[in-house]
Amino acid sequence: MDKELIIRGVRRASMGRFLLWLVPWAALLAFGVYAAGLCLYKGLGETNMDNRFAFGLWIFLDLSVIALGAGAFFTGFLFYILKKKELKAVINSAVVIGFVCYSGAVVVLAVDVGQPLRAWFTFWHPNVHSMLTEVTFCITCYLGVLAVEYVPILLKNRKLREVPRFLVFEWELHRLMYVLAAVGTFLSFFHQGSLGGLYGVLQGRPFAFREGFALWPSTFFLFILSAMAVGPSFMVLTTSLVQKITRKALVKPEVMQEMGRISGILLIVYVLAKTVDTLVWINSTSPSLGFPAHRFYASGPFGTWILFAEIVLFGLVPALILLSRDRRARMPWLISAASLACCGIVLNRFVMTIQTQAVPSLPFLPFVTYTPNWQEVGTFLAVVAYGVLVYSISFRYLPLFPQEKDLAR
Amino acid sequence: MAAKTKARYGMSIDVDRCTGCGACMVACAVENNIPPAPEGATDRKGITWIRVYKIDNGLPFPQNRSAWVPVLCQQCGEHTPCVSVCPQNAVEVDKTTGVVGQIPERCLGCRYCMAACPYQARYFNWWDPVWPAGMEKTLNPTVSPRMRGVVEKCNFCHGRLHEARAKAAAAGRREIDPADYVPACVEACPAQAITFGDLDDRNSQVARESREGSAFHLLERLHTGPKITYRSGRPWVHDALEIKVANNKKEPVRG
Amino acid sequence: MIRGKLFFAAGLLASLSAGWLGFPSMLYERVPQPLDFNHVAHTEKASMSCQDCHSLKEDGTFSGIPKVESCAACHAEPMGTTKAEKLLVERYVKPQREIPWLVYSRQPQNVWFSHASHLKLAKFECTECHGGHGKTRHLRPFERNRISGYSRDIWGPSISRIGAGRRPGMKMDDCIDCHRANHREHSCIECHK
Amino acid sequence: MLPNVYGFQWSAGHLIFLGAFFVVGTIIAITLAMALVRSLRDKGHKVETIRWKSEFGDLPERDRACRHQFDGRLPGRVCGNGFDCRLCAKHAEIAPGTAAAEPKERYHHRGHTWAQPQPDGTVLVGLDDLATSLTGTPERLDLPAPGTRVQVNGTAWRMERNGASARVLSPVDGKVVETGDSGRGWYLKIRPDNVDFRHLLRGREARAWLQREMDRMGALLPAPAVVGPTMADGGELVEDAAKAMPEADWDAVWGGLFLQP
Amino acid sequence: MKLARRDLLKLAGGAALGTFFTPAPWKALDDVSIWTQNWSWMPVPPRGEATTRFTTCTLCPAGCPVRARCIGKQPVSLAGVGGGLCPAGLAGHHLPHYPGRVRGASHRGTRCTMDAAVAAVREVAKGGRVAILDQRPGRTASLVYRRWLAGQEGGLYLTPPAREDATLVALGGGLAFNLDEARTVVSFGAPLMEGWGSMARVLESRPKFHLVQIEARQSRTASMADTWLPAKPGTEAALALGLAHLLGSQDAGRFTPEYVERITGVPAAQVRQVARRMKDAGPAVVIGGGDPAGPFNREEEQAIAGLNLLAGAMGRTIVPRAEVPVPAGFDKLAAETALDDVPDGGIRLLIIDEAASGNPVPWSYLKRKLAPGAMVAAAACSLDGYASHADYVLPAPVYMETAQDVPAACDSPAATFSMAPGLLAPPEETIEPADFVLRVAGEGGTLAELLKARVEAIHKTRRGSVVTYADGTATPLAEMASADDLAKAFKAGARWTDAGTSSEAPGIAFAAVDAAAIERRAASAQFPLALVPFGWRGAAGPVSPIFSKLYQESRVRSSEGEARLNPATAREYGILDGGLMVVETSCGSQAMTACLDEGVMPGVIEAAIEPGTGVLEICDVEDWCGWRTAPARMRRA
Repeated sequence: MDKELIIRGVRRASMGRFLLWLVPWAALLAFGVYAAGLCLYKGLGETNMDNRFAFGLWIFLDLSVIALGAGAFFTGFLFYILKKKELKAVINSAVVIGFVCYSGAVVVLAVDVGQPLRAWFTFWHPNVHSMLTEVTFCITCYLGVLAVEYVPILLKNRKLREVPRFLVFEWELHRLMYVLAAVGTFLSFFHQGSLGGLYGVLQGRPFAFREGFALWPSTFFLFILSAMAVGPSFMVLTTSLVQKITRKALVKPEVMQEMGRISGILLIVYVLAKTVDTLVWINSTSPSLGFPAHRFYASGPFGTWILFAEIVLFGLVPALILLSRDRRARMPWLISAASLACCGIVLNRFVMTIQTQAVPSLPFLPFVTYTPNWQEVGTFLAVVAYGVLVYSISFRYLPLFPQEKDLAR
Repeated sequence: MAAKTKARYGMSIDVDRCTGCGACMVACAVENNIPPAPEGATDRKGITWIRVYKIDNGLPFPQNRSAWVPVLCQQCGEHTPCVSVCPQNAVEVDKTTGVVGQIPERCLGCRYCMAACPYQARYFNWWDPVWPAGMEKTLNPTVSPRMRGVVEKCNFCHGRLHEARAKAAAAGRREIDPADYVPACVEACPAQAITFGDLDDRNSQVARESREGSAFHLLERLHTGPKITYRSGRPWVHDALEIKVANNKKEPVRG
Repeated sequence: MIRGKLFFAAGLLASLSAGWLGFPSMLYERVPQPLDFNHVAHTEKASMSCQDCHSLKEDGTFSGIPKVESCAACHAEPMGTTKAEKLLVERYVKPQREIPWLVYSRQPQNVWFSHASHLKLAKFECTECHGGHGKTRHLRPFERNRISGYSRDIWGPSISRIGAGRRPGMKMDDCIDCHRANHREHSCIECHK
Repeated sequence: MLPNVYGFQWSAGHLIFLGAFFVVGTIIAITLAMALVRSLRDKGHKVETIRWKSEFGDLPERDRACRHQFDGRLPGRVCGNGFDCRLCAKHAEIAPGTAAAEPKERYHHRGHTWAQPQPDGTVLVGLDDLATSLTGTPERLDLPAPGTRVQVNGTAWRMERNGASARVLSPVDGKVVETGDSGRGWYLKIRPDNVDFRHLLRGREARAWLQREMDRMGALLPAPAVVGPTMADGGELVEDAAKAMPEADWDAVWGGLFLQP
Repeated sequence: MKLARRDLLKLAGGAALGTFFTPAPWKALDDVSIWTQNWSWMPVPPRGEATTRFTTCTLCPAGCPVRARCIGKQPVSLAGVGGGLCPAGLAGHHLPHYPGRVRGASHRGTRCTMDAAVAAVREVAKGGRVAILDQRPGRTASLVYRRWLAGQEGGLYLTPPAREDATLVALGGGLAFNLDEARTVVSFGAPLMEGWGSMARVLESRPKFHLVQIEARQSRTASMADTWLPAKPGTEAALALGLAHLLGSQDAGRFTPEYVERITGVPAAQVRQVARRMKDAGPAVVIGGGDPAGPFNREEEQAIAGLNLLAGAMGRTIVPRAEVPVPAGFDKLAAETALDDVPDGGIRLLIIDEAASGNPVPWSYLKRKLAPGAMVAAAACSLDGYASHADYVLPAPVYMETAQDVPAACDSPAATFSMAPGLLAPPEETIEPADFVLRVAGEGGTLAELLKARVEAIHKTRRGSVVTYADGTATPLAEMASADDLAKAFKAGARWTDAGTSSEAPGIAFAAVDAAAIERRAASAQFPLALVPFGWRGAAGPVSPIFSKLYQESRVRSSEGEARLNPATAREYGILDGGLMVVETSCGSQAMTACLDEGVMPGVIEAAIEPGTGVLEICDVEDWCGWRTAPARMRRA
């Protein structure tokens, strides 16, 4: 029934099956919206956050999601600026994923703050010394950029491109896309960084505090690096996932491997930097603030194993796999390496957000734990559902994978 | 303007005198219109601008001894963790008093400052403030109640400073009479464990006490420059309130 | 093509007029004062001074609007024939009910405004903020912002806050302008409570 | 945010930070505006060119094969000029000189139309046998009114059948003088602006290409490939393949046939 | 012309563009965020003229002077005069709005008129065996009760156990502590640092004396004492006898330090040290009682009080104190009766004046004293206390609403008198407990009139001086022209202090201590697990909701249902920190949450008491007199 909306020559599930796929996600979305509504209507007392855990699940997920969404800007950067033409195969998909991640993150932030109606104060009366200001400005701008980048993909829809004006606009916009790609790279560079800075500047939290260059603590650069390293891995992951679900070849394996390679190179650099940073922190930064580093790993489930997992298991191991040609040539290896890398960055963001608050800062305070309640989880699931919906619909009606047709034959 | 209109207010708390009765907490709540806790609230979701913690020397019975430590906003002076992080300037250090002010009307409720504060002295309004029917009649008009979804904290009973200034102004003076400005917790403490005053005035009692040998700051090594000083003659109290750093070549740990 | 332009222009015009003319009148509801008070009558006929009703106490508080008993001092029984006075005596003086005046210049709950410091230290004239209110014969209706509940005087008469004199209203920005000009701007908590 | 707003300071921090913000904002705005203006400035005549450019770009690589792949002179070469060999330097050096159009000869466009110069200087445009067989008699056919201008690779006319619709690409630039239909074997009579037909295929080259095209189409059709033995070996094409197998995905077939992704 | 879709789009586009060039969106945005700053559902503090008024706190025997900052008539914050206040006092102005407040007289839960209540009580009173439990003895209201009871056959005037002046009562009454003179203070569980006597006075003289705290719990007082002797719960008296022995008493022959150590667990050396200090670093004073959690029994009180004689406290740290003058017509007063002396089932009518901060008595204990079908009438402001068991509940005015007089605290060497003028009007339906009794007695008159009379009586004496709260100026009473001036002064906030105390030691013939009884009890107190309740002054009465800061939001005070255990004990019973557990005694069981604390004596379960507490009820074990300690069992739930 929606045939004339679907690109010529690609196979798509019947409308019925497609709807069947959407329904559960839509239901999840509805549930999450209700949960979020509760928090907005009754206040954040509805959540399990408290004065010790001022930041909870939401901030952690925002950080993770934005880090994973970095695939969008980085792929754009490689494609438009460094002219890596083979990435044309995934650029559209990357943009959609980026858009989903960022818009989702922004929505959750709106629920997370106590007074969303005053959100614009940050723009009107900004404190330019705050990392959070930097984050807010950059993310909002970049979300705008992503939206603009999304437009041409939208206009490539078979029906829409029939409209001459759209066709021309898409064409003209697309010709200028490298400008947006450049801007997006600039913005992402800063907000990925300032997300790291967010915690790195907290002198009152020696667990997170890091020395750095100028106004930026080392975490600023580590976050950028890790985001760029994992972005392509996440693209590999999502692409192969879509391929699994749709049972179609969408992207040439070479492209996947190329992304894996890029991921690997950056990852190894990151691991090295992270190791150096950790050593400096343990031996100088933390003790000089009066906190022997071992104190942080003494209490609760957060032992030194976290450090190992972060640096070796989820850092070094995937990096090495991705760097060896014949390993990454095999899909299972490539994918498991990519997923390891993604886990790594998620764990890193978890340590930064949750563990930082779990370890007591005053010597007589106890170690406390926190578990999100259904309102928080629900709100998060809503974002996931929203993402799946947007992506599914885009995948059905928009040319996300130009190589699909070639591979279909 | 006259020199005396500028001050650096601070407190000195004698841990040995504190009986842990909680008068300061109640007085603070009454003075600053802090609502009673709703049903679900715990000691992690409550609002207590000043909070008395129980510490002990960790020895087994009968050697065990406990003490009580009132912790409030330390009004950091040098590096103020919460000020630099607030995205919309809702937190700032008042140049004329050194008080770290939190403006609920400007606050967005992002809670970044709470993550930044090492003293756990900032509190978020997780719920709408609700008083039992009729009790809003007893609210203090010199302090405006905070709405849900914003962060708040001790500001040395700034409402009282306002009143003191108004009183001075009515007499045509800019400098206030120190006796007119005493925070509620200081006034309420039956044990007189808390002294308050201008640290810049070297002869003031608080300045003298802050210079005593037994005086120390919480988490001194963070270099936040707190204006709250703690005093105790009991060595174990120092041990319980300070983190001893092993194997570091930095300056020796002292309170 | 031209037809399209016409429609566009029409939309533009409509929204512009709605925003500049319709919106302001919709935003404020006009509430009549409980009584039509005549300042002139009191200052001239009764030859009272402002301080008789609005005075500064030495603890720094400002009396603001007098209680009904001070009205009762003279108006225990109607002295004149005006409807307003009759109303005053019957509705408020006799039953000793306070008059629910709607104060044009009332600052919101979260603002600390000290008349003392502005009168005694800054040497303000009342008229600086209250204009010729003391010279009025009638009370204009109180205009309440339907969204924020504020008096219109806080924002100022002109919706754009442009061209209404040095300080168009009594908004924070207006306070700040003056405080800045006189180097008395130190911090938010200095005026926020 | 702005100098007149409370909280703003003339400090390096503010200026740098807000400066950067406003610059970024402006760049985004300008980019959008430029794209919009450009697209508005164009009053429709560029549409055909742009459409072809963008669609050509979206064609699968194998469909963009250079003509010289077929005669084996440039194996594996992909066309970068939207099949307009007149602009192609490579083509100029391989097949130099202008091939002046010879009357009665059929010049084949990659979009399966042919152009046949007439003595009177006009050109007949029709569908080649493969296309004819795969389209049969269209259910709907809207031909441009005489006087309409058409351009190479631009839309010549539209056809619909079995829910499949297609824009047939014009092989030549010129003005329509007369319209025909499937019955008369040709669809348009065009007075061409020029007789430079270098971008069209003819003779052996055309046959090689057509041969290849049949396999290509065959792949899009359900087996057994009903397009029988080709003209080359004196075979016959099915009269109306569309009627023969309604189950085929005609939309895709036509898309492949008329180079529309 | 007909509208095409594109036309509408154009129109909308134009409108959208235009809107940005009007103030509407921006002003609306601004106003909306202003709206979030003064939501309609935000409580608005009162506006009005700020005034300062004075009163005297009636929430505990300390009777602290209070400065109330008022808006109009409404107090909005309270502060001490020249000193601090306790949490209860600081939030006293919340009590009128106490959520659980009793509204209107009721009979077994159904509303009834005051007259009906009066009539019903009067009817029963005719039958005699009438008792009044006066939670705050020494007030003018108390005189009213005692006068009426004196006239009833078998009239009993009951006062709460665990009184702060229990030691003084045991010594014969008419006495007061004088801590200012003391250099050594030996306290048997008296909460000196947490609310005993007048906090201000105690803290003032604290630097001058060495504090020895004898208590099983590491109470706040214990942890702030110079010496803490954690005697096993229930063996305190044995320790007292041990000290007596060392101070050369005949009654305590067998109580050598070593023997005491065996019973109490306190090292003999420490006992000797304390005894030496009492001898050498005098003058010393020994204080027992005042622990809100429960009283010592008679033998224990005797033993503790007796120590004072041995330590030579009489006349130095324990001084005679004159009574505040009493108006005419109060010559015949019922004597105080201790609850233990009341035979079980001996009361037919019990009227309870639930004055604030009277220490709680387990209801089961009171019940035992009631005859079958006896009537209970409670004058209370909430149902948290005894009122929940009463047949008739009489809504009483609370602090701030009622004009009361405040007797001197037990540590005030001189007699004092001050008033708590009602800063707020009491609600219509309330009645002064004293006025209720007056109506039952049919004697006419009101408490207010009697207070006036008492002020006149004081004025007649021409003794002592009056100090105003406002500016602390002292005026000799002799200089006060009329009783009205004095009354005015009291209304405005003032305290009359009697002239200097007579220092000659009262000739007290002290009853011999029943050492055998104490030994018996101490011996039987050697049970494996002891349940030890503890509480704060006023823990029995209603408190301001703002106390959530102490109980709920900081847990600086452990709240009802929390059992504090030594980790070792907990381990023994497999109980985890924060885990659920059940405590059982021979008269009931209660579920509690465990809270491990190294400061708790092994084998001891410390449980906090609160209004309507259930803990006390299971602490009252019949075969174990007193409820400060109860043999208990516990298990994990």
